[in-house]
Amino acid sequence: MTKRERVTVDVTELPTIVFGSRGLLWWGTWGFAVAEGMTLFLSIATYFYLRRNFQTYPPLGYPQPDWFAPTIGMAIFLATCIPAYMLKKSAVRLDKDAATRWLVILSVCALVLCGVRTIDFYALRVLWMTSAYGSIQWVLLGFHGSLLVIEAAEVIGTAVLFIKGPVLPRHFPDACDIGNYWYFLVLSWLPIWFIVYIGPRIW
Amino acid sequence: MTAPPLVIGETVPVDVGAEREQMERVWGSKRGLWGWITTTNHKEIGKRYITTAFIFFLLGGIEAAMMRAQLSRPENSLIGPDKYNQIFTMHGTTMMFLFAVPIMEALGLYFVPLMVGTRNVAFPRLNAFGYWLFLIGGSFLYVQFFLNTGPDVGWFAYVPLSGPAFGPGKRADTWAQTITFTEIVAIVGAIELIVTVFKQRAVGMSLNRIPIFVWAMLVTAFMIMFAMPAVATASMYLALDRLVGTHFFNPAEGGDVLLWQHMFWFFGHPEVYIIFLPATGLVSTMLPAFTRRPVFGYPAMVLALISVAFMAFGLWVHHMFATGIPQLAASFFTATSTMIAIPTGVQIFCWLATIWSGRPRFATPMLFIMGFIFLFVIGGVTGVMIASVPFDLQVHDTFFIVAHFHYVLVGGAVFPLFGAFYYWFPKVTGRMLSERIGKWNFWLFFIGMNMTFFPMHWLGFYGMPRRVYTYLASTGWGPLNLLSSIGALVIASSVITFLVNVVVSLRGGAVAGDNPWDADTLEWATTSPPPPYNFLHLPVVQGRSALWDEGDERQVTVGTSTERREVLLTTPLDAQPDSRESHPHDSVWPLAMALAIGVLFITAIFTPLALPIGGALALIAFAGWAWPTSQDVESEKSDEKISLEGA
Amino acid sequence: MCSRFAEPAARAGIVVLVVLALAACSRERRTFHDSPPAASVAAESAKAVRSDSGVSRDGPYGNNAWALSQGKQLFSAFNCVGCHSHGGGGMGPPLMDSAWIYGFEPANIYATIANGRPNGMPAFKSRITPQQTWELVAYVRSMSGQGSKAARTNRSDEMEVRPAEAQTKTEKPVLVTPPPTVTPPAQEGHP
Amino acid sequence: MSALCACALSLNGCGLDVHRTPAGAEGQQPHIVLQTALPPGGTGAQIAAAATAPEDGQWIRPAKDFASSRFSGLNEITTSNVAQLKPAWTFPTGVLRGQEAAPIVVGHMMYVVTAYPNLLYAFDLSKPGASLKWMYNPKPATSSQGEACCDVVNRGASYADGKIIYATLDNNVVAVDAESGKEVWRTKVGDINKGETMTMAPLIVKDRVLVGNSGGEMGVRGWIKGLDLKTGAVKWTAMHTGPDSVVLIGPSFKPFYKKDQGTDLGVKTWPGTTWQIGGGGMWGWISYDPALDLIFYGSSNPGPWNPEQRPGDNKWTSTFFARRPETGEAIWAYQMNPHDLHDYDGVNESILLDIPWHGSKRGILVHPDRNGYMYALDRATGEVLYANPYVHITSSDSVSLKTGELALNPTKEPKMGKIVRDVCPAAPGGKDWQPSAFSPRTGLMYVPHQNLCMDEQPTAVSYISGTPYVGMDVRMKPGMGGNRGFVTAWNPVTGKPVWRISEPFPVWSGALATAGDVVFYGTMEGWFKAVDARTGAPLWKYKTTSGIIGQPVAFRGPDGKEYVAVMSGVGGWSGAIVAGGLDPRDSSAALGFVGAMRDLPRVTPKGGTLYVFSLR
Repeated sequence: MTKRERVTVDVTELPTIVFGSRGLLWWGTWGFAVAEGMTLFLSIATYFYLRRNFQTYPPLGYPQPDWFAPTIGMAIFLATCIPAYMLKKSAVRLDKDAATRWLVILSVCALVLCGVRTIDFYALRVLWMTSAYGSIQWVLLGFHGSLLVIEAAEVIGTAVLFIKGPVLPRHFPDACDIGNYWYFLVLSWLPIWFIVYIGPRIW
Repeated sequence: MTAPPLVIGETVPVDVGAEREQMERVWGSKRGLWGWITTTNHKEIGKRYITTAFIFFLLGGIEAAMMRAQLSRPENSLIGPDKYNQIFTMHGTTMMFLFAVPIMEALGLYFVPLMVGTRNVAFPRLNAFGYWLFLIGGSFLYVQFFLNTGPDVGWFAYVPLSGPAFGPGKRADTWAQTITFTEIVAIVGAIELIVTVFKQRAVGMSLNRIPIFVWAMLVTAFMIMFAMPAVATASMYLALDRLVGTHFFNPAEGGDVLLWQHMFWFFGHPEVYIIFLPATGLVSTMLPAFTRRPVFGYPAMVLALISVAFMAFGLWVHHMFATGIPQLAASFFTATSTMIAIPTGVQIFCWLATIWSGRPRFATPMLFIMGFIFLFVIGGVTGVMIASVPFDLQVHDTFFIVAHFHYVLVGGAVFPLFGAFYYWFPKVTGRMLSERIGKWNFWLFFIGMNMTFFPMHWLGFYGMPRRVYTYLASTGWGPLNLLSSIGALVIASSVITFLVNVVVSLRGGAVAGDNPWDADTLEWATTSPPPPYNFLHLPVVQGRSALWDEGDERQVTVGTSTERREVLLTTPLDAQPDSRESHPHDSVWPLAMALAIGVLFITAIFTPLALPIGGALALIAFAGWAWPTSQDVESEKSDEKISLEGA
Repeated sequence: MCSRFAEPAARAGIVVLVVLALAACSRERRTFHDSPPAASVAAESAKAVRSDSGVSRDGPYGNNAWALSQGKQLFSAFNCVGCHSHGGGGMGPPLMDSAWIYGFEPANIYATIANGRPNGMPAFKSRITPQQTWELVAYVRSMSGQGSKAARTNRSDEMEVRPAEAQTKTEKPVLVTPPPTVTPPAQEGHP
Repeated sequence: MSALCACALSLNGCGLDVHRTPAGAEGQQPHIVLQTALPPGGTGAQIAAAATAPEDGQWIRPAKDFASSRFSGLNEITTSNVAQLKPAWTFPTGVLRGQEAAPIVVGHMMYVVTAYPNLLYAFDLSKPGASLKWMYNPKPATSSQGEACCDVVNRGASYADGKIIYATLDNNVVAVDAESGKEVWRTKVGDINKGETMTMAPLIVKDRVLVGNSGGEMGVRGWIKGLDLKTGAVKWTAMHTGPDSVVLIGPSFKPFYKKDQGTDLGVKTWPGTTWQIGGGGMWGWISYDPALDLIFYGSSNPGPWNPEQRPGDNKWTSTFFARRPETGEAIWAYQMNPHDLHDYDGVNESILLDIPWHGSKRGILVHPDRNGYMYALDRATGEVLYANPYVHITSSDSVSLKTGELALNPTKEPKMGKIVRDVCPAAPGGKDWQPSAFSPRTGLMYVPHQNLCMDEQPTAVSYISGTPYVGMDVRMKPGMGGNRGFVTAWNPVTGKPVWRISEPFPVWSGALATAGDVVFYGTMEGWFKAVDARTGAPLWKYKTTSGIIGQPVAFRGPDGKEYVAVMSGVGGWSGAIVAGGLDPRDSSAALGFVGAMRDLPRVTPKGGTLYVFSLR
């Protein structure tokens, strides 16, 4: 520690709350989304890999999955992008009341979607231990379902924090990133919904 | 007491004691056990990580020694077949999942923040959580091993051997859950590294200026993000097959055993490079210090790293040549397997050029680098040989393969790692390792290594299969095996020499000072060992060799808070200052979360109740982790830039 | 720093480890050596009685995963499957259910396999070694959920014809009388 | 949403394998599909003239006559009055296993053989309530129960020469004096320690008692024997595998098709000595044409089921034979299922008919085979006139009339390490043992049969004497349409079905046609049904105490009235789940039949009661 130091940069005036890719959490969120997305991608790859082992899909003796309720669920899922978008907007405005409101709405949506997911499982009309067809159907649903449940816990927890707890400035970028992650959740559901419920009718 | 604010252009006064004290207060951890379990300091955790991984290296080494003891003569009855199965599986699993990948990430988590000139990794609590989970996962494997429930299905756990029908009991479950632990650990580590490298670099350290080790860790982290999910998914399928009766690997019900091999090697081959790339990064970063010149061909090196990373995902099938894949696919994967020698060769020639054009100084780290180049080239050449299908079919599952990948992994990763131990030991502990013992260490290792593994090439040609616990005298494999076992003894003595060196040097080694090797990277710009906040004033970087390019004066930044933990965020490409972000305090919740997840994974082997119980525990830990403490509220108040009603 | 609580903690830890080790031992032990067939059934059964009173009431291998998997292979290799199917029965009675005709204790089942039974069960003692017989006993009992669940498998690498052993309900064994020899009943005429 | 809820409920309600079990069998009503119109005068087919029996009100052999028509000339019970049919008397036999036997009526006596222990009851029909006159117990070895593949059934006795003759499970052929119930002779013809059992009903032709063995699942070697009616001595034995000398193939053997020609095919078409344990028993029905002096029957499946362990044609299993009853000499043979892949035994009945064929009269036999084709063969030569599917078939594509060869579907061939799915018909075939009836009044055959498919997986199996030799895991399931049984009215002239009744369960009972244009059959739920012989319209049904898998017969009582008798008592292969108390969770149980019959225990208990019906 002998070297002379000269100050050439002063960062005092830099903001301490930033949104989007300027903040750390945005990167972390998408980091996890990429890893989880890779897992989903590989599960989907597994689906098509195993598909080759069956002459017909679903295999003979298995009923088609019900598509009606899951498709409605998918529509609800898409619709929840609106509260997620509104949450992001209000968080960027640092509007605590609005953010709280949208967090509560998103919490309700998350709970509803958890319920919808239960129906989705019934709509498969197959159990995981009957054949590889059932196994991959359940895993695709279950894997995305576990992401949904974890995210639901996060949304609800954040909502509780916004209602009850000490809300700190850094919670606004957090809330914003919840919205980002929600987009990932919805986006990743689309291919899964398609190959699980619509796919067996096509291939 | 805060120091008077510095302004641009001012020279920092020599007496910064008060400022140091203040920073120590803000960034330091509590003393005692509580401080130890709650700390989120990347160096504390990195040290632990390295030590824990090294202990696993020793355990794996003991297992290797046991195998060599058993194989030292024909029809030896030292270890029975059942135990032998567990031991070779434990050896492979330990070395790959509990030593090689973690220790590389651990080095990254320790040194990357220092090398890029920041105060901590991006998500310090996640970092602590990662370590605890690693410790729990590794301990779980060994507790199970001592309970006779160690995995016995090989480190790549091929189905159907590892499946529910032929892998009775809980042994393969132990393997599958260990994998689940380690892949989570690896992925969180990778995310921390990526974000740290992209967002927390020192001002002026644009992407084309970061040390090659940091490049290597960045590339590795990306590889982890794409490779680890494959083994995670596969081990999840395996666990589901074993625990709830899914049919992923049951051909009778539409499953497929090759699915396992594809998914495992889609991870498994990149895994080799996940271990090897950081090692090359270590070499490229150490080399300038011992050749007195910047590494030759920086852009070529970086491009080689990146192209290896891409190609690593395109050659997994060469592990599966014996499965009867279509000829066209075999040809393709032969081509890619041969092709990856090109970027690897580029790196080797860059190193040679660096040494050739520099003024080499053969200190112990340099010896290990030279050893690395020699051994890795041998391993690389045999690698190109087995990339060819007919040759591979001949030596598949023989000791030739064992020889090949030990040359690659021991030569390619362990040698640089030992060099790195000698090189960075002074930075971490403040004391130099003994050079005299170090030379013993190196030569014993080098000789032992060749003695152990070179004969295995011949054993492979003679047809000795892997994973047999004994062989008949009439095979004639006895003498070479004995030679190999003696070599293992030499390696063991080398590792003991290293341990002696560590113990001796920790007590009475030469005091290192900030920069004993006169090296060029930023970690040498701070004290040895570094303070909890790493740098009193965050450095500003002028060139690729930060310390060599700065001249007499070091340029620094001011303006990050001294009242609370705060890191400076810069732009991802050019590293221009962008924002200041508050940094979390120490917390016990990462440990609690790791315990909850540990309970979840371990009990999942025995009962589906694990899900609700572990889930509830994890939820509690999650709430504790995220809920702001009074300390958080306090430190946030010191930030006057923003208020809730603001905007 | 922590010597005050280290000792009781260590002691508790040792107890836990010992318990775990015992559980894991009986589940994971693997016995490869074997003695030839036709050892005395009485002596072997006596061993079971000993093990009943001593180590485990599930017989020597009732909690042993390896033995169960071996037993399962033997169950096919010795054509048990032909009569008893995969536990559901056929020519022979089902083995997944709670009903036992000739006794459900390990020693009873050993005797059944070794000596045969009058209603069609052949004697296997000249073909199957005592250890293999015990492995079969363990597997047969596991079919109705007897013995350690942790030692049983969750599926086979075969066509899924029934819930796997680990997913089978644990039945409470009951003794039933063998099918009675028929005596002609009195005629019930309808006018 | 309601569909969703229903789905959820069904998933909750049925547990593990809900998707493989047909829904609500009990609620499903049989329905009739009229396929082609029946000419008012009938199809023109007639019972082979020489093989008919004059209607004397008796029923002295299970199939009524040598042509196996199961046609009763009694016409008191008609389509218009059958609805008044009531039980006249019943008799619980005390044996609660599958009752497949036909009651035998000789004069004023009725004789009934039960399942193991093969009791023989004799009733005096002239006494009020048909009192039990005597009971004969052959005391078969108890261990024989463990050797019978598919329940311990017995298919009945035959009467000749003052004796009631039948086979016991432990391979004894017994002759009992019809008056006194005393054993006249007893001949042991097989060995249970080799897995042999006997379940078939003997056919008595002239002074020969023709019997065969069961045990295709136990690695037996199949045979048919001719015993002396007077003494029980074995006069000839024809093996179904082995060299020509023991198959009784001699110079007069003239198979119609090239594929069945050659010497010692019973050895050459097997690997090594596996023909010695190659199955090919004979446990079904024999017909006899006095005009040609030929008996006709089929041999059973080769063993083991796993076809990879016996490459080759596996002659003479699953083969139709014509032999001389006196000497056993083979006259012609036609192998329906060379290298049988799916347990397609050839033992089903053949009905001897004379039909108009391309403008002239042709003497044929009609044989509904397990493989799903209805074969019409020329009785004299063995030429296939047609072979048309009577159920949904996926295991093969067609039968060549030119070469007689069965064109197999290669995707349904069992291979080790593979599972073959959706093989139709399943192992019990399009039709199993349950015999059809023929009415000369309509010219139609009434075929009770099943509609099942299966998944199968071969496994390596080694031969252990006296234990099963199967090597196949099987899981059966309902076939196309979801119902598991049919009664099909078949036009033997055109080779087409006329009408078809769907039943939820396999129709495992025999059929009976009467001159009152009523067809009787029983169902596994326990209904005894009468339908219109021309249209299949349901006329009457009666619920017995257990599922019916027996053979209904009609006779004239000493009081001159027409009676219809049938045994009720579920069992057999299809009913083994109830008779053997098998576990419905294992769909491979009973060689895979349990997979398709899980709901049967909810529908019927065990039973063993003789029912006799009459108008009153």
